[in-house]
Amino acid sequence: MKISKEKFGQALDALIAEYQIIAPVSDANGIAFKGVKSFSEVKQDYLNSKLPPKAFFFPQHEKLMSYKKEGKDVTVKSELKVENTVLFGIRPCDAKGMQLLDMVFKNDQYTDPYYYERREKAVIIGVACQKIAPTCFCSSFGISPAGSEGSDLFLIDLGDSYDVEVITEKGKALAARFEALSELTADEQALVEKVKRAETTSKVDVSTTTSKLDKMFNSPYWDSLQEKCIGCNVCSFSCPTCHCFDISEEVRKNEGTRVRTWDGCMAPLFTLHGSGHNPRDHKKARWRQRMMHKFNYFVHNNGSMSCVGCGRCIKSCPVNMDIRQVIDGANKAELVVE
Amino acid sequence: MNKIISDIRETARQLLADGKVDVVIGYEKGSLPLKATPCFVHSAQEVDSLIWDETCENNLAAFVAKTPGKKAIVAKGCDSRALVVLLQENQLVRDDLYIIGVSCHGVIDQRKIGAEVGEILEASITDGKISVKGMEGDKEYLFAEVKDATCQTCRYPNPVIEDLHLGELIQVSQDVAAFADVAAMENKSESERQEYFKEQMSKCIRCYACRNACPLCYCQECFVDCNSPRWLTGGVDRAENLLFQAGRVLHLAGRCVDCGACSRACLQGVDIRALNRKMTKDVYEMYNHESGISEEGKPALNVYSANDPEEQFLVKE
Amino acid sequence: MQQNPYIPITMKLVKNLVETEDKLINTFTLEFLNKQDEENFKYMPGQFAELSAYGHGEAPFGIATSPTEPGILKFSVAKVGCVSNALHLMEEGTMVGVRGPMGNYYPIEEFKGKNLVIIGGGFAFTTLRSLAKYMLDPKHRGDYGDITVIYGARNPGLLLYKEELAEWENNPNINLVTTIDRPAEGWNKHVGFIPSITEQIAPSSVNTYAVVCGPPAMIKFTLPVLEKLNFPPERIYTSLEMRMKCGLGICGRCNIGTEYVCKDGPVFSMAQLKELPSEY
Amino acid sequence: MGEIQVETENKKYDPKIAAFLCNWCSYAGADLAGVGRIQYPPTIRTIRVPCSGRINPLYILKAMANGADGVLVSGCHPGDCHYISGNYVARRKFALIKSLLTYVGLEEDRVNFSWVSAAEGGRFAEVVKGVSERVGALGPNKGVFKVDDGGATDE
Repeated sequence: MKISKEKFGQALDALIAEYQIIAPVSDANGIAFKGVKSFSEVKQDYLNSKLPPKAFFFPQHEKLMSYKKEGKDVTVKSELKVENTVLFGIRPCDAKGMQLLDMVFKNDQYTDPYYYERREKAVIIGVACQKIAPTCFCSSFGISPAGSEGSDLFLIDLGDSYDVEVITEKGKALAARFEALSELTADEQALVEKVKRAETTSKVDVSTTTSKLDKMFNSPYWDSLQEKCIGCNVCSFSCPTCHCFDISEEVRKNEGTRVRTWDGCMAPLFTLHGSGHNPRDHKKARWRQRMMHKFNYFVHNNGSMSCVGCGRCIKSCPVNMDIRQVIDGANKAELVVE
Repeated sequence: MNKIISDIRETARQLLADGKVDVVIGYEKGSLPLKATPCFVHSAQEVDSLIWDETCENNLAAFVAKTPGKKAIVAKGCDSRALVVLLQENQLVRDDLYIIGVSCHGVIDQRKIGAEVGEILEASITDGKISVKGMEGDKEYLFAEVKDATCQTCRYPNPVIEDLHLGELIQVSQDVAAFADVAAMENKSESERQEYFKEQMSKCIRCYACRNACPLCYCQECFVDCNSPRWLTGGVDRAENLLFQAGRVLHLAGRCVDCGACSRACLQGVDIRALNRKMTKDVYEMYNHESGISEEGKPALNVYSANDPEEQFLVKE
Repeated sequence: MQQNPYIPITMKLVKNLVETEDKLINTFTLEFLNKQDEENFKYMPGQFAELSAYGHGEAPFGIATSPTEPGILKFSVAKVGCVSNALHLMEEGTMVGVRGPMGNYYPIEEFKGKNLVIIGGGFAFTTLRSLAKYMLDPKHRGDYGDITVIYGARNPGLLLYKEELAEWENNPNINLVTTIDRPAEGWNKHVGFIPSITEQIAPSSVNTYAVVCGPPAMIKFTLPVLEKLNFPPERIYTSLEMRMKCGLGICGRCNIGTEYVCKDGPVFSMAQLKELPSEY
Repeated sequence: MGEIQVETENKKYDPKIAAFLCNWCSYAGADLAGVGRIQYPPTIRTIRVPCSGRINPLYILKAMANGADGVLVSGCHPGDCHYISGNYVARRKFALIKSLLTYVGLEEDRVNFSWVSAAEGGRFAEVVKGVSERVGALGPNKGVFKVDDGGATDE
């Protein structure tokens, strides 16, 4: 089924009263997901945002609770705030990334209410990639540039209209509010088929990576790998699946808030004990953790790799650490016989 | 250019084969077009990966102290200035360091190219011309058009300290108004400047790539990581971002060698250099000091004169 | 556990006791404010909780009390960072936040019908006290065989829970061995490091589990001794420490390989640890 | 510190000013102002530092982040430093701090530096008066550095 962009825009605009609408817009700094007031602000022709849309469920800086001290007493209040949200224009890699984050924020014992309540009140409208960048390698992970996994509604751009595919119940409820859905023409059907067959040109073979990494904890590979890394957090911050955070307090006199902020495994302080001992006291250990977490531990714990091939870390790295090469290197690394 | 590359490789081969150094820190071809990446060569067999061209944008001095053993480093002008400051501050042992000096015409600002042609698919550099194939179109540039902003005002393209020089020296005119950009900003009104930096700071995501890419940010514990006192939260409030950037810039005042590594490392395109350049200008004008240009002397803020200017900052009373 | 696992319950600090003579370790006794909180806070020996010193932050500490001691929780905390410093300076009567209980616990079901050797060094004795206290409870004592506690510190003044130790000394239900590193005036018990004292005591490994907690060096040298005494790795348990923030297995810093110490630990058997990367 | 009274002269706003005073000169100068019952506005919150050379730029930035409307830093006159050269070294820092803060758009009068000796009680009062007036005229800290929400202070 399809809907004209004009009608779609009107339908989206009509949602403003009930939802905050997040969509890709173009600013001085490139493409960013931001709140929009009207569909006309939305950037139509874009590769992907510079920073991943995870921040709408897992903000870089968020209040968990606040407290007030009076003498020896204290009162504590939750700061959980949730809004109905429509995320429009999410690319398949990022939609899949959110599915992966879901597994983190709800584990076998706990559910993170801050993430989950936002997630539950959000509808994700995925849009198939019109163009594929040289750094895109999502096909390596079985994600396609037109993959609908993780989206509630999935659109394919047909020029003046969108092909609409309902993926989930949430998506169905939203689609019910679109009028004027019509059948695709044969040409459009062919276009949809073509878009769906698209693959990224860049691919890495990850078929053996997890089992290889099982045996690589003590590999000398990590020694050479980490040399040029400067240990900043830009790869973690620009990653749609990185989720590590820090909890700290912001205090003003007798009041304060407990906040959580993005953190990253590349920072030495991340694992530093109060005693001064640091189990990951070298960049080598931290890079190993990054790789192992994404391509080994996460697979063992959640059954999937924690990388979606969006290529953001490749583009953002100041020293051109290319995760594709890192995976490749691990695949090829010789094993030390112990 | 090719002669320099073969000379770099040959020098590296000799140094490694003779056991004079354990590692050569240089550049190799990166995985993206117009992007070189730092490269650590440990054996004479690997030297052929070393390259040298206008894409070698990282400041390798940042790696020297962190790399164990005796090392050789391929250094352009700004790298060498950073090495000088590091030596002045006793962060390096000169005897453990072999500096392979190369003169630098400047590096390419790929961001500028990317903004015009989209994601860069392919690129080649021949005779000072850069042909780029991008997702949004193809374009050919003269090198001067896409030279990084830092390099346009560079006064030290030749290494100021080196054990060996490869290639020819580069002459630059020394009479350029080197701080035109700072002066232009100074001439703006207070509110214009405020607005400009507010906008810049609101972009910062505090990934600390600028700090980590900086050859002179080597504090064991950076003030942003200190938890007692907590100078900063992990938050991304623009005022706090400015506190971070201003704190960092003040710590670099009189030390910064204006290599531009911070700005190039910034994903978000924050104009960090605008702050550093202001300090560089002030230090130059007030104390007649340029950091890292000679091994003698100390960073400007480690010394003083009884006649230092003070009128412009003291209260009127 | 509460619905929102990030919000602490409020408890009252009723006692802030200087525990050791170097004044670096205090034991805090916290009192539940109401029955509901206490009922929700069902814990077992070996679990930990995140304590909030409001205005300073939050940090994880092992629970030193046993569930058989109703109404209160005790924590023995060394003064090392922001939060522990603030706790040390706290006046009695102040309200603190508590999140928990978190993590797993010593396998007390598995221990049933078995003898137990509890080996502790320095201030790592907190959750071991909880364990000993739990098993010594008249309701549970019958479930377990012989209980031997080997506990050491650098000098007598650094031993935790001195009153309790004195009581155990004369308690026929428990065999207590205390030791200090170097001879000290007035000390007439064992002198020597834990590994050598363990070797000397040579507890039988037949039908016996060992629980070892202490500084890394102590654990490192005690394990070979236990091995020599024929304790198989699956019958040696320990409790690990890690930097933690959320305590919920989400924030990503306390993992050893696939296991999150906050959620899947802190109690591990040596057999489990042998399967994990040595990154702790 | 001495008796303090505000002169009410169309004052619109009472600013809060963090005053970092060196132990040997300016703090003693402030003391002298107090002993001499010289009046000046109650706007400053004094923080005694061993020497103006001890001032870390972050002190000034953090004071502003935590909501101070202005900052006053005062040390011994150049040449009179108890530690011989502390204030000479500080002087270079101060010049750069002032210059950078003005550059990023902080109002010029918010951050102030002065040299006040132990004998200059009257002058100390003058300085505080002047600074208070100028900061007061600027009104509340508009937030170039002020963090609206939170601000991780240790109490």
